[in-house]
Amino acid sequence: MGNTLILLVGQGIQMFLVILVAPAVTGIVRRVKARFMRRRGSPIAQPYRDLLKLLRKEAVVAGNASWLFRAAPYAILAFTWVAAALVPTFASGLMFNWAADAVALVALLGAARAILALAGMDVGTSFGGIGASREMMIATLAEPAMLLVLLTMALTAHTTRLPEIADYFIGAPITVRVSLALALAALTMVALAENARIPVDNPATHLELTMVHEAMVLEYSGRHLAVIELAAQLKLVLYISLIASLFLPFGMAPATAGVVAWIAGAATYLAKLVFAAVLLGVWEVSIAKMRIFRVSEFLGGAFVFAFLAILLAFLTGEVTR
Amino acid sequence: MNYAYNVSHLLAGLMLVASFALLYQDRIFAVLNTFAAQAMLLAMSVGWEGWSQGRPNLYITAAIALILKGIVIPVALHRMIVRLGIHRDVEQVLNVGKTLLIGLALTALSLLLVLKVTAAAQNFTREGLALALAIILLGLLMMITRRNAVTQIVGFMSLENGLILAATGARGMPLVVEVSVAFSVLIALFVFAVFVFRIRERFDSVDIDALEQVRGDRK
Amino acid sequence: MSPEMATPLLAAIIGAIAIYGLAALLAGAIGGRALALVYPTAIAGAALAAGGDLAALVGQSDAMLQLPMGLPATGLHLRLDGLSAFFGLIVNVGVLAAAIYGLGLDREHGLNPRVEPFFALFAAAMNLVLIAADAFSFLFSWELMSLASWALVVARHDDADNRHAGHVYLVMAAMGTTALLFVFGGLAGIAGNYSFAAMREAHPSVTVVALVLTGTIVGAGSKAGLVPLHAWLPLAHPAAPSHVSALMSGVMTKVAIYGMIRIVFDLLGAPSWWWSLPFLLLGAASAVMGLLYAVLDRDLKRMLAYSTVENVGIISVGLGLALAFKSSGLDAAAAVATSAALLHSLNHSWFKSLLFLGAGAVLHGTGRRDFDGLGGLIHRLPVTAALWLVGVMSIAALPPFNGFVSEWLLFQAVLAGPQFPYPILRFLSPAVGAMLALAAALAAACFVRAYGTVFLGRPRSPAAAVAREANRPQLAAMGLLAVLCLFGGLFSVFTIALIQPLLVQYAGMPMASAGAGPTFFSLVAISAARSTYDAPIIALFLIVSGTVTTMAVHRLAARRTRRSAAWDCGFPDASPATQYTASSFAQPLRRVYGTAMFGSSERVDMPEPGDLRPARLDVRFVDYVWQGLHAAPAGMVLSLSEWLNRLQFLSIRRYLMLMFSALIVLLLIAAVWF
Amino acid sequence: MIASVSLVIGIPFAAALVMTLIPSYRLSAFGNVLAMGATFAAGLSLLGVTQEAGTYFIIDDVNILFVILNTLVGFTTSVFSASYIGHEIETGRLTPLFVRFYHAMFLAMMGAMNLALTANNIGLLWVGLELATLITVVMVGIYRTPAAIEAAWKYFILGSVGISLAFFGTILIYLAGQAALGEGMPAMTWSLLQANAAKLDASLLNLAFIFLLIGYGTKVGLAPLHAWLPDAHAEGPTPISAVLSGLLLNVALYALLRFKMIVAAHPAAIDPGPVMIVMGLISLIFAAFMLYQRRDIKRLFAYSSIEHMGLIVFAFGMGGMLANFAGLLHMAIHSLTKSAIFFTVGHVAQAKETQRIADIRGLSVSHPALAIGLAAGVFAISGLPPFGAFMSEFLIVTTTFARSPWLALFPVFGLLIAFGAMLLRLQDMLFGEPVGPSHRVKASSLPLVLHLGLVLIAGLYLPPHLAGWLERASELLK
Repeated sequence: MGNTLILLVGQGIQMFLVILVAPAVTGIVRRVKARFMRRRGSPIAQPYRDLLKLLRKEAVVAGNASWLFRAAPYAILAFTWVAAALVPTFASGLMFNWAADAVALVALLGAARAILALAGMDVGTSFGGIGASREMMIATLAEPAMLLVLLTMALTAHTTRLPEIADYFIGAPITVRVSLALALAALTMVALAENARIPVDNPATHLELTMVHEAMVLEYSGRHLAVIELAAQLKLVLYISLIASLFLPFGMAPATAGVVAWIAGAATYLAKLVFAAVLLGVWEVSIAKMRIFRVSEFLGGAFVFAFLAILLAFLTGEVTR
Repeated sequence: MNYAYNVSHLLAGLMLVASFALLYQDRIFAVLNTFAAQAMLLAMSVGWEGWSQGRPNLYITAAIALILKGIVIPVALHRMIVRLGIHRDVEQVLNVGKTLLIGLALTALSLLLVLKVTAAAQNFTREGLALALAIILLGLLMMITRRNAVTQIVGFMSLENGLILAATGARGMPLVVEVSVAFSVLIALFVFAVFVFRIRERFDSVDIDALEQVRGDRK
Repeated sequence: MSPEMATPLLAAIIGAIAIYGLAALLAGAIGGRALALVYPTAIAGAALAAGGDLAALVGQSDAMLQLPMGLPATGLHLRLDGLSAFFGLIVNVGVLAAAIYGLGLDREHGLNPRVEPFFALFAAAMNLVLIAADAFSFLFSWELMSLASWALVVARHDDADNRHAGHVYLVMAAMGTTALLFVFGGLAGIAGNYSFAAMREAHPSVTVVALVLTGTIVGAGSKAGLVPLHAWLPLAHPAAPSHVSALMSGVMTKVAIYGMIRIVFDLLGAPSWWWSLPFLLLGAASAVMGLLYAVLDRDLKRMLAYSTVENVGIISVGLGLALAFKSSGLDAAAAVATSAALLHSLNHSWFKSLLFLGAGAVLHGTGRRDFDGLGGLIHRLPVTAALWLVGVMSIAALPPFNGFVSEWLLFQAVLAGPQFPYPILRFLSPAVGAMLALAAALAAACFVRAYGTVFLGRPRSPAAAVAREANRPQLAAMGLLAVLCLFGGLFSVFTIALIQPLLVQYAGMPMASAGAGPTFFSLVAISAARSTYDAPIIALFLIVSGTVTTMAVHRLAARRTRRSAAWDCGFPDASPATQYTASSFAQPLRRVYGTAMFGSSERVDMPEPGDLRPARLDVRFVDYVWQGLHAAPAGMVLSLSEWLNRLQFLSIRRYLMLMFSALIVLLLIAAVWF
Repeated sequence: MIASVSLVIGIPFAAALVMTLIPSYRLSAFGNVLAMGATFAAGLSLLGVTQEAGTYFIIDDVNILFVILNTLVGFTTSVFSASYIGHEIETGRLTPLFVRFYHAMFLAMMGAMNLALTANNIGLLWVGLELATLITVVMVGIYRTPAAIEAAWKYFILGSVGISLAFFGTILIYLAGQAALGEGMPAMTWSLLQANAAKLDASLLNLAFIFLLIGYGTKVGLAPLHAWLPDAHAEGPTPISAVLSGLLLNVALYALLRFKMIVAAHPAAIDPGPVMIVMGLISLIFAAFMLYQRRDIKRLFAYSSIEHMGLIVFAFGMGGMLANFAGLLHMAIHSLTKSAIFFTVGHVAQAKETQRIADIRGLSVSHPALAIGLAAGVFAISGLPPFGAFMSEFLIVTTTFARSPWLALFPVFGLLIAFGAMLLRLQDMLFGEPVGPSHRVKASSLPLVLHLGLVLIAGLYLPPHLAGWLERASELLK
């Protein structure tokens, strides 16, 4: 019973941790990018301020928007948040980590994306449609790639449960496996695409011909936009956590290890987040955005990597029990 | 006994020759004459069989052959040709040479077949059956290599001659007379139909348009 | 396990069939007002049969009955075992929903003597297929099912497209039936043991097994809609009235799946690994191809039919994996794969029926089913829109709805693939997994597109702008299915519990039972340490986080909301024509996938400046399957028949020549041979 | 036995004579129905007689089936014909004088067929069959339109050649029998020939079978000997089409089967099976393709008869219990169904004043009952449940597949091609907007309902009595 309580508390902490740090991560990325462009950039806390500002503004809703348009932000945030809460972050094996495994994680993100795309189409503008259409096209390549990557990891660890996969890799001898390297490459590419980062999308522009994510949320304002922005930031955290827990699982505390271990785990986790955010910033300033129809080639590459990874995992037999 | 066989062979052989002659003719009246000759040969053959097998009722068949096919029908057809103005030439699909060659091949085939199959035949000689079969096949050949109705009737009758020859040659076969009568009725119907319905060249007319109207399922 | 003789449950099913049959007979014979009795009677029959099936599943009853009918030497064998009962449940729940919907149709559009009698007949035939336990009665009812549904497909006969659909459908159905004739011919052997019981005892040779498998794939596969035998499905399913489309797509394809399972898992004996190959390959191909067709299609109902092809592909992959695992001795994995196939059959029957009924509501409300004439219906048909959303979430395999459960199970099964002793299977299973993943993502795209164009945005036609909401029975039917979708998504442990006896019988062992995981409702694949999925917890999480956010935002934020014109980057256009259409939505997908799969090409006709003619963009597709397997053979048959038809117009002389030639040929043969 | 047999043969012939004397068509039509009813009763009475083989006549399990079927369909056709011909007189297509001969000939034809079916003497068999053929020739030409005369003429010529070849085959059989059984009647008695088949000369039997196959095969309508059949069906009065397809083809097939039994009983003679299989398949597949180009509704169903005769011959060619059973069953079902179809077609043609398929549209709108009848007929003949042909086709295909899988592909191919064509034409006629004239149907639909009802019952339930009887017959045919 005591354990259950601890796990429950840990789960609660994680839920609020991820949502609290999410704007900061985005802030760091922006800051890093600005510095590299020799601008001062906004403070790291700027995303929090933006959110609060949006929350305080009135929401303008297009005339023919339906209930779906207004409910969507909350649903998107809910799906993303639940997904983020289930990825191991500072500790593995928390209360509800088992509720959704790798496959379910992909599906939860898929649900959030589908609702976002629907919301984009609700008002009936051409831009909303552009965004939804491109988002779904990207997803048709990114989602299978991600699923295959997760399945590769699951095969290696003999389980699809993310905490157990993380535990496995913590305990496993550090080696470089071709299949895992391919998986990492594929997952990174997917993460870039899913979070609307360069080279697939540019979160900083509203250039009609290229935008994807921004086109979908074009009609949102006020508190709705705030929630959506938060969801997007949360998603970035989620992906970073996922990559970290799969490929850099060190430092993660076992769920029942106690408060000290938790704090240590949390510190490691935050460090990983900062590292990833910086890396992302660097990456984004050093590369140009692609044309939208090159994206399919980019993600096709991710898919191929992921497929090769799982194929190797299947064929080498190293995973056979 | 040998003597009886030899006579029937001779007659059957002559009938076969007549069949070839039918194929050879290119004038319609000559065809009729040749056919009449074949029918008379048949009558003689049937009569001979009736005598040698001791079956007097075969004489009826012989008489039918002689009177109906030897005289009445050739004459009727002759008059019909004159009356209806049918072409006096025999319209041929294949030329005579080729027809005769095919006829020879058919004869060879029937000889080969019958000689092969009736090794155990006692009463009716194998040659007789072979000749009858050859006459039948030649009759059919005539039907398909000649265009107009009259020559086709003649072809059919020649075929039927072969049948009667075979039937009467089969020793003691019941119903032969009845069948020969039935065939005669059939032939009469043939002639009657041609006459009444003016089916001149409906077998294979040169006049395509006339046919287009009636031949089914074009519409 | 030998079956008992007739039990009340079997009697209930037979009674329900009798009710359906009687309704069909009365409606057909009397017509007029008697037609109004069909749907109420069918509801009663469906409730009775569904109850009987459920009771048989729960009570694990196995009953049989033999009647001196049908094939004289064999007799009529009827048997209600677990498999029949499970699929019976699928059928009768589908019929129930469709009949409730039909009540609404009657109320709205009046009675239709071309629909009602055949509806009941269709229901009777499907039930009969499931309880038939000899080859003759199986195929008899199978073909009757085709015939009844054909009548429904051509119910709106004044449309030439429907007639064409009916023709293609019934000819394909006949082809399928003959393939099944081969199957049963092979199984029955020379002695002609046509009862299933006798077939189970027989041990056919490898050649016969291969032929039987081929026949099953062609026969049942074409009925189910496996690529490349699917071509009739997108023609026929949309042509029927919508509640019948729901039955055909949601339910009849499951009867075909039942046929596959019955023949391959039950009658054919212990599997060899290579049996799985056709199921895996064709299943994966169907999953991807079906969706690519669907995502590019411009007709709502046809899109749904194509998506059925995909789902049948998924089920087939499940069956293939089950065969592969079973033959490799991996019973636990086989149980997961089998349950994936069975549950997906169940789930698909629910959400596809829901979607088709919703499409029917759209069609009746607007008179249109082309994407280019719809839009904004969420305002005019709010309830339908909400229910359809449930269907969309389910079919796109999004948690916590039911489509995801079976998808999840299937991926778990794929993950057991490395244990295969056969290299080909080890290679195939990740490939199949990749195809499934691609299909899942495409499904989401496809249904976002559909929902977005039909229900969201602004109306694209006047008819859509004044559409009417469906009436109460229709909404009730959709509501029932939507509730089932949610139920199946949240409480899959119960549906799993239902099929446990089937898993024991066909996979060799059951799934982990309810309570084996962290909570009672946790779904466990193979072992709790390996994979778990807990839909109720996730749903709870979603509700909690959604509520917390909403409350927080509403507490903290400004609550003012203003309605205004759309922003659209500052260029809002009043014309609904400027919206993204279904075709434009599909354009990126078409560019990515279409060129390879359909040889799609674009032709732009851009007038010179000053030229007043409008610019045009033409997109062309080539349906290779249709070209290769339908258009080309049909063309060959026609040209051959035209060529042979000259024989009708020969002269008598030439006919005699034919006869003569036949004689001479036979004589020559005799001369040479004997 | 003799009493029943002579009734079966005698009643129609006697009635035929009476008919020539009755001027009123109503009365003669009634008399026709009455006589055919009596014949049917006499046919049924054969069930009670002891099965035996006399000098001239024979009754065994095989031909009882044929006789009862023959008299039944003859009876129902006479009922149909009564109302149909009435309509033809009203529209002036037939004159009362011709009708008088029509009824007489109808009865005579039935008598001739019964004669062929009950004959134990192969000469008598030949006589009966040929007599029936010649009578139908005249009946085909009864409308005296150029097309009808053309059809009758074609039928006449091809039929006559067929007659001749069959007779030559009969002579050969006699020759074979004569060597073993002595001269005269015994050598022409089927039961004796069959019992002593092993003593006959094998090669002579082979040769005879070839001629009989071509000769009687012409009557069965096997391709490429079929040419007379479509036109004869299309141009004659519809009751005659029904009888041609439903009965005459069967009788010819029956003759073929009798000879097949003799040949098959000789171990050294050729196996008639493969020859029949090939001929059957050629007919089946050829007719299937021909269906696509048909524009005349009666010709369409005539080709379908060729197709089904091909299938039946194929089944008997396969041989064995199951295939023979299926062949017999299919033959009976085909008779009932095809005559029912021709009844419907007669109604349709009278309702729409045309036989052109292109002019028959939207029947399901204008004449729902006819549409149902036509659809039921087409589905029944295509072997769809719940009709009886499904059972026979089920058995044929499954047993063929079980014995030689690759061979089974051919009949199935033919059947599918044919089904595609039939369905296409059916849909054309049933659906769409009705065009052209549209009269009410006056002819009696009772025969149609009766036939389809029987076919339906056969599909669901074959009484054990009937099944046992079919089994014994197929045992005999083995």
